[in-house]
Amino acid sequence: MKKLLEITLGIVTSIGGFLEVGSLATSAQAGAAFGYQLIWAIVLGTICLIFLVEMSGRLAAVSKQPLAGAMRDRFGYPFFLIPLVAMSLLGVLVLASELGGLSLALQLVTGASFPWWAPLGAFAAWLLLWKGTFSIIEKGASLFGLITLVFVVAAFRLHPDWTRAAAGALPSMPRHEPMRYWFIAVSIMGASIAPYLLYFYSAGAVEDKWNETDVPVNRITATFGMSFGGALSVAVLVVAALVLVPRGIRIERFDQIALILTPIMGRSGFFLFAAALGIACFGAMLEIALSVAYLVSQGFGWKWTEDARPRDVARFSLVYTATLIGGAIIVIVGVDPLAITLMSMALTSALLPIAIVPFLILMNDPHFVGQHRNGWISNTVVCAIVGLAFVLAVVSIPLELMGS
Amino acid sequence: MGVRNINVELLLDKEVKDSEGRSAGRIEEIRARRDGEGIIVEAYHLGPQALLERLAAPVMRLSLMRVLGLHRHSHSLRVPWDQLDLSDPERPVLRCPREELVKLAR
Amino acid sequence: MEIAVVRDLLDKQLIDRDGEALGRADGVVMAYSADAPPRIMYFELGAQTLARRLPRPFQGVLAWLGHRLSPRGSSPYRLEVSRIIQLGRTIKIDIDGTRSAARETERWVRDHIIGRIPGS
Amino acid sequence: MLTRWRVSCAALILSLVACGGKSVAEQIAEHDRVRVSWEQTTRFVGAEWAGLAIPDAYAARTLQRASEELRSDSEALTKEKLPSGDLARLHAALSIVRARADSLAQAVRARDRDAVIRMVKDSPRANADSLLRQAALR
Repeated sequence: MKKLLEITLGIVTSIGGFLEVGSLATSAQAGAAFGYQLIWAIVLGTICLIFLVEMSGRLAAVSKQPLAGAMRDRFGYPFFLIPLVAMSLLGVLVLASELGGLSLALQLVTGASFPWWAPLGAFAAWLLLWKGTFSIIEKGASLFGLITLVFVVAAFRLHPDWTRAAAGALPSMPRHEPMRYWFIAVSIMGASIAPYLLYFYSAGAVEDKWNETDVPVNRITATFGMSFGGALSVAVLVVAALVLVPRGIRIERFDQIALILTPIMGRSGFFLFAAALGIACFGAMLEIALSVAYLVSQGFGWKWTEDARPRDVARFSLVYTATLIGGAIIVIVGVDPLAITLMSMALTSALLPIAIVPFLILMNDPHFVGQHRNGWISNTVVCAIVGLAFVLAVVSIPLELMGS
Repeated sequence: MGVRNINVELLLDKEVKDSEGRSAGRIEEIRARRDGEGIIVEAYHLGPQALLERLAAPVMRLSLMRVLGLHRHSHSLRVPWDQLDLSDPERPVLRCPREELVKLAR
Repeated sequence: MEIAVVRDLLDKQLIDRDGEALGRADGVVMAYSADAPPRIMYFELGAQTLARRLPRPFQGVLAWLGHRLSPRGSSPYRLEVSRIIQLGRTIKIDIDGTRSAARETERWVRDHIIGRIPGS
Repeated sequence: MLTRWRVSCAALILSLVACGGKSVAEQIAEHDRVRVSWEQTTRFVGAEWAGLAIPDAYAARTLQRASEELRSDSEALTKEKLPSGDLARLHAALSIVRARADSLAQAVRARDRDAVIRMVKDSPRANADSLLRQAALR
């Protein structure tokens, strides 16, 4: 009974925490531009994420080591520096796009176009990290995050043609605008396979003191939680397809996405969208700032935990503070939020091998995970999807930059 | 000759020449034994040579062997502590020809 | 007991006798002489030790950064391996970490930055 | 072996670059898509505002954004090498849509619901059927 509750809670947490500005914007854009045709990118990304999340939980449960610490242990400092630098910079960039989403949500709700939303949002996130504990942040963000289920409700109310949607789950060649098609596909995969989630998840497992008995529970919660989470992204794509395609509206700017729920739910749809966007982005900001702090602190062997007073983990607190400031500066400088979101998601895809290949080697090393090593299925699936995302990213990012 | 301190981490991936000036491999692990409170070095393990060197960037090369776990495979040589001359840590030299070393089986 | 220095000592998490983090084994120092087996003497921690492990072009930049950012300059801090209490996933050292120089940067950040922010 | 690898790399890059340059037809199609997208966005915003589904501030700002985007697209147009006939057609179409966006924005700011409803009714509707078919939704 207790196990069942634990599993349910784990799944609910993953669902509530799944959607963030990256998956929301990329799915909506895919739906508006290509109908159901890009559902396969969400499916592939989610499958890969299921394996990776399961792996990072298993690593933490078996070796009592979070991912970042294990990487430094296994590969040594010089090599560790590569994923450290790449993932920290990427973290700041992704955080900026979440902050952009949060600012937009605040602007939608209040009607005020206010340049100070970004620093205010960053400050609110910082305050929660400063005062909160790990479980408050994790549980709170995902509980409020359940509001994103509104997209599933909306998708069902539109009565989509599910057989056509299912056909979109199979990869196909673009019928028009090939460059845009592949670039959005790459961004979707980057948004789904968010590497920062892995540092967050494994550090959380260590904070919650998992052990080997948690391995089966972890497997179930990762599988179902991430699958349902992926279904949320699919719901966003379906709603965007059915609302925007018949009108010929493409998503050029963030503001346009705000309209996707109003034909279904009227005025409350507008505010539900804003609330879902704001909460999802805010939760993701907390997770990203913590992930960067975990990555750096564990890599350098500093004391780290979200459950102590900031002065007792001074350097850890310094890192998340700096990450939030960095993200806020990017938003204040005034880069277009949609552009930065798409670009940071595509960049994530391009940088995936740096984070994932060492992780895979770790998960095959009996010295770390003993008998809980990866099977050939997880190795093959993760390699194939990460490889595909990488190749598509390397090809499509330069083309997108040249084209725009 | 006196005692000098050597940073082990800087020996890693240094190329070792044998007594006849030929390359014998790169230092990739140091085997030691706990002896009371002290830790005493028994042997150095040399890994395979320069396979991927030209392909990878310098940072990559530093730890590529560790990353790929190549040192687990054959072609590794075991050098007893008294056969490696570290009087110049930048240029480690074997006191014997490389044929006299034992191949590590794995 | 067999020890693989790179696998079991280098880059490992060091903790004090209360289990609190001290840092990582950024370097390992051995005493070498021509006629006796070399002995592993110290763990080395610090920005300078880390900087030296990088390819040359990066070394200068990092050493400078470490020098500017670290309150003690960049001279490395050493912990004797004879004080190891426990060897494993982490390495436990028999010292009192609260006053150890290994945590000097942590204390500096606490006293000069984090501690000055209200609510810390 | 190595040369063959290089040749195929070069071929791949060449074909990518070739794909990267857009043909005239593609350029025109892209401008048409952008214009239609913003035209329909203004129509959508107008209709939803008239139906009380979205707040005034959001509606006004999005209409203004539409006008700005249309202007920047027509600026981009002047820098491109297109046949003069197409250029003139695209410019004319853009300025019509932009004028409509501006008057919609004005009506929204004036809270003139009747005017907005009238303008939405007068503005062309997207050909939903062909769009849906194109996106394989129907």
